[in-house]
Amino acid sequence: MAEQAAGQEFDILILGGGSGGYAAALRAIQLGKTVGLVEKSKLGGTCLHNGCIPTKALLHAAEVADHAREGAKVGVNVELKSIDMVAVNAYKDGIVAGKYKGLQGLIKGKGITVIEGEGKLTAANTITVNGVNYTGKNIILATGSYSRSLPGLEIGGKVITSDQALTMDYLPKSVIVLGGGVIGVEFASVWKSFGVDVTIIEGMASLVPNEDAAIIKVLERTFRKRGIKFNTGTFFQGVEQSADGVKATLVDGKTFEAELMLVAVGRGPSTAGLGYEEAGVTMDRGFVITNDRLHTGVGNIYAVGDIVPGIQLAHRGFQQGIFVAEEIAGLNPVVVEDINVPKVTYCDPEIASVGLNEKQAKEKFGDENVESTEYNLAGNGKSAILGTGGIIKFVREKNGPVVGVHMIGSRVGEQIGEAQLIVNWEAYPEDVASLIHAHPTQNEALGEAAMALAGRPLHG
Amino acid sequence: MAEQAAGQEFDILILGGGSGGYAAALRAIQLGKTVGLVEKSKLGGTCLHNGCIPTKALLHAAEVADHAREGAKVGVNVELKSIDMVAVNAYKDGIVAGKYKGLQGLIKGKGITVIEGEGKLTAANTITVNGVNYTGKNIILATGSYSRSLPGLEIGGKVITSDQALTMDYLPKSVIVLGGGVIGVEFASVWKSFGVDVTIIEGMASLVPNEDAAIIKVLERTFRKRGIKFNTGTFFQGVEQSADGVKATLVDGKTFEAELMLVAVGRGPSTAGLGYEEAGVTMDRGFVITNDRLHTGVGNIYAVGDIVPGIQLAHRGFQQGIFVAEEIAGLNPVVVEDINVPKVTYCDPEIASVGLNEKQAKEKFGDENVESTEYNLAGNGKSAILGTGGIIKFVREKNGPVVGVHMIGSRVGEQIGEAQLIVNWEAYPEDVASLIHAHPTQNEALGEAAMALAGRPLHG
Amino acid sequence: PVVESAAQVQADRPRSTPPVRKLARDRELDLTQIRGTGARGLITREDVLAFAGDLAPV
Ligand SMILES: Cc1cc2nc3c(=O)[nH]c(=O)nc-3n(C[C@H](O)[C@H](O)[C@H](O)COP(=O)(O)OP(=O)(O)OC[C@H]3O[C@@H](n4cnc5c(N)ncnc54)[C@H](O)[C@@H]3O)c2cc1C
Ligand SMILES: Cc1cc2nc3c(=O)[nH]c(=O)nc-3n(C[C@H](O)[C@H](O)[C@H](O)COP(=O)(O)OP(=O)(O)OC[C@H]3O[C@@H](n4cnc5c(N)ncnc54)[C@H](O)[C@@H]3O)c2cc1C
Repeated sequence: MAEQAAGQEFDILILGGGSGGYAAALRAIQLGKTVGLVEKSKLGGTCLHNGCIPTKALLHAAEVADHAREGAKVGVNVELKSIDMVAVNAYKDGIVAGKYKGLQGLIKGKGITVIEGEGKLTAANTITVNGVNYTGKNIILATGSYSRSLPGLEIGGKVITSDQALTMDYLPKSVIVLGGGVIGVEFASVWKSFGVDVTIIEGMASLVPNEDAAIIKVLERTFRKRGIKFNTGTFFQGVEQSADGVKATLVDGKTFEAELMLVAVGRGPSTAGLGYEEAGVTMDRGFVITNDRLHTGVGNIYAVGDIVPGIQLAHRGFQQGIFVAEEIAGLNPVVVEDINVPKVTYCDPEIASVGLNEKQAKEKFGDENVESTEYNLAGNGKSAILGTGGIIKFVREKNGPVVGVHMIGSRVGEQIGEAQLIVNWEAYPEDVASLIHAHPTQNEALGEAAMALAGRPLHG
Repeated sequence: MAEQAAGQEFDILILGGGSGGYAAALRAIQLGKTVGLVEKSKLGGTCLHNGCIPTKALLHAAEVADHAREGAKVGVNVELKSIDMVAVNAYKDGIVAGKYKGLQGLIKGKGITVIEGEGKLTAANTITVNGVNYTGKNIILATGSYSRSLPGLEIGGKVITSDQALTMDYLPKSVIVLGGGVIGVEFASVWKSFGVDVTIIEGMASLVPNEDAAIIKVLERTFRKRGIKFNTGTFFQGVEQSADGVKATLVDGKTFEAELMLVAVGRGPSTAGLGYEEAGVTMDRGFVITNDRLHTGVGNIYAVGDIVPGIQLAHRGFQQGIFVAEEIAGLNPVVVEDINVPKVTYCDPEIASVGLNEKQAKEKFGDENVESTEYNLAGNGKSAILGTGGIIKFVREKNGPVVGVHMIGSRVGEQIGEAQLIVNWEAYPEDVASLIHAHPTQNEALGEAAMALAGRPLHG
Repeated sequence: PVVESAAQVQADRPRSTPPVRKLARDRELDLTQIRGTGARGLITREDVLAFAGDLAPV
């Protein structure tokens, strides 16, 4: 092997400039460390360029379309003429470009050294980029994830992933969405709002199978009402492409036809060929295995974000990045367990949850030691005004704190802040019930749920 | 005076079935008390029939109109054809009717005795309704408020209050809104969204003068951008009506003309002629004076809601009603000070605040003992997607807890839940900063503000 | 920017979660007099209730 040119040395050298990597970089610089950040594509990673941000722009355009469609109901005479996907994309790309510019300015302004190019871990303290060896007293692996497919299912032509779906400049007549998880239901929701005929295929027993059973019920009922079709409980077998579109077959022989198929079966870790295993890092099906303080067990190598097994969310990446920077600086930060990370799914109706669902709580505390309450948004004035149904569900340990909050309904994603404080601070329903919430908000539904669980519902 | 027929006796007899009165009734029944509730008009009071609920329905229709107007920006080609006020009212009235039906069912189902008719306090334990004397071991006065006017300013014709504004079946070309407080800015916002030319006249130095200075600045700037005109700092002198409309004159001689004038200068207590003074209750400019536990000092008479000096909000009424029911039942409930009651103004942009503003905090703790931070929503992805600016401002006691949260921006009213827990639970910025918020939400702006105030901004 | 260490931050404020601090305040208890038995000396709800019980036996 040829000699490599010697590059800079840093206190912290980070491989990957997505949510996890750049948050680590920003926190490390604040703590007075020198930081090198290796990025082969664009700072901001999946979340900014192909994930959170562009999808939420589409979802807002979808909301505007739905408002137009339902305007007459509230006395606003509106005609929805068309969805102009070129303009939708221009709007979406404008949002991404604005955030990207801001992030670049921030990263550079703080004095973080950005090293452009594809990096590879070549020793426990070395990352090689374009033939140059950069060293770090500490290394953070943050190479993120990519859209997975199923064995034998090839992406291409009319079989696409979210990456292609985000750049499409036309609307198909019909789509099969393979996978009823977060990404699948979000795209299904957008397309339906844009007038596309949508069918979701999910092998598990229900859509969003990780959510609380009560939430799943409402989502499925509402999707049905919206005309979003779905087939759950039977696994996918294969797909054929023809000039007209795609034909998907399930293991039970059932078939579905559409113009396109979106594969949304999860995200795999981007770790292949990056030298992790060679450096002695423990891997499991491509994921990097760490201890609960995100250390890999090799040298001073840490890992954060989607390559660490657990829920793949941008803010979990932020949190892990900050955590590792503080850990390296000796601040001994507190571990936040995945279960207490807030989760939002931005389809309509939105889903938001934090903490244990009822089933998980019963497994942990025993059936007889768990209490829960469901407040129906039918009783909530602001939700009636918005025309949304849904529920707010609180789960508590009997005579103990609230251990989970689960919500569904238009816009309830924004309620996750209060829910998260309640669960993370181990508040009792009584603590929340004693504070009256503002009227008329959707937020007051949380107050009603807390009052009900504390044994004194106001409107119930 | 003729003998009065003797009616029932109750543990608790309540005069007025608005927010304060009915909340007291519901809580009292839960606590095993017998309850009589006297109402001369409709259960639910101002909030349900002429206040919170109908105005928020209008504001949602306004939002739908704004979305239509701005649809092209997000790629949704929409034509806003007209606002059909008859249909808007049908929608609004449908929401009110639904909530009203629910409330009536709830009140009756729980076994609360509703006494229909106008009541008068005729002894310390007696309310007389249609010639019948009802007695209560405890009495709660909850007769609410009405739209005030100014001395010499007569309501009628083209000079209206919110009561008439809520039943109008047409849109005026132009409106003068007298008063830039909560109700004034909400109607101004609705009318502007419906295409009406709006001018607000406010005698104080600014719109929403009770809010934090930073919030006021953003509101005024945004209203200006929306084309809502306003004249602040000069008092109103008088108004003339003609066939064409109204002409308002300020004390400096400036005049404004429009088709209509809405008088929104505050709400006065509905207490005249109800026998309160005769019973010995202390009154001040029509308000009922109580101690901090809402007792009037006479017999077992309490007062709740808008007749008690302080912020006139429905949920403060709820809270006071619940408080008094619990007080009577001997539960010794904790007093929630007005300052810690959450406040939301539902114009666009929305304003939400709880706790002390910066000026109040400095008066309380001294200038050098207060720290604050403003997080600009320009940095918040979801707000960019929604196309809203605004700020999230946290005020803390130096090295101490957060004592106030002040927010402005579309939809930020729903953030008040988290803000309220932070302020009421006296959380430190560090307590909040250690919990990462969900991305991409508007809610994460609260996390960023907390991180900044804790000395470690994530994106800043 | 001045960065406080976690230890400094924690020394500055009572060692408990916000709702527990509020509980203590509602009962007019001084947190600095309550011994924490939670993780890293955190004052728990039980600590507050036990302390309250000592002061005012039910
Ligand atoms: C469609 C979609 C919607 C989503 N919506 C949400 C949402 O609403 N909320 C949410 O919280 N999460 C959402 N996510 C998930 C979120 O995007 C991820 O959890 C997050 O991006 C993970 O951050 P990361 O830093 O681990 O990885 P990434 O963001 O994937 O970043 C990894 C970075 O490393 C770079 N890199 C990789 N290998 C190398 C190399 N060898 N050399 C140099 N650079 C390299 C990549 O170019 C990339 O920039 C969504 C994801 C998708 C796909
Ligand atoms: C346009 C407008 C918008 C508003 N928006 C909001 C908002 O968004 N959020 C918010 O929190 N607050 C809002 N408010 C304020 C809110 O409506 C009041 O704070 C709340 O209604 C006060 O409750 P209350 O029980 O004290 O009085 P009220 O709701 O006024 O109820 C009093 C009741 O007593 C009855 N009554 C009076 N005298 C007698 C008598 N002699 N005999 C029998 N019955 C009697 C009345 O008929 C009435 O039903 C708004 C008010 C207005 C006008």
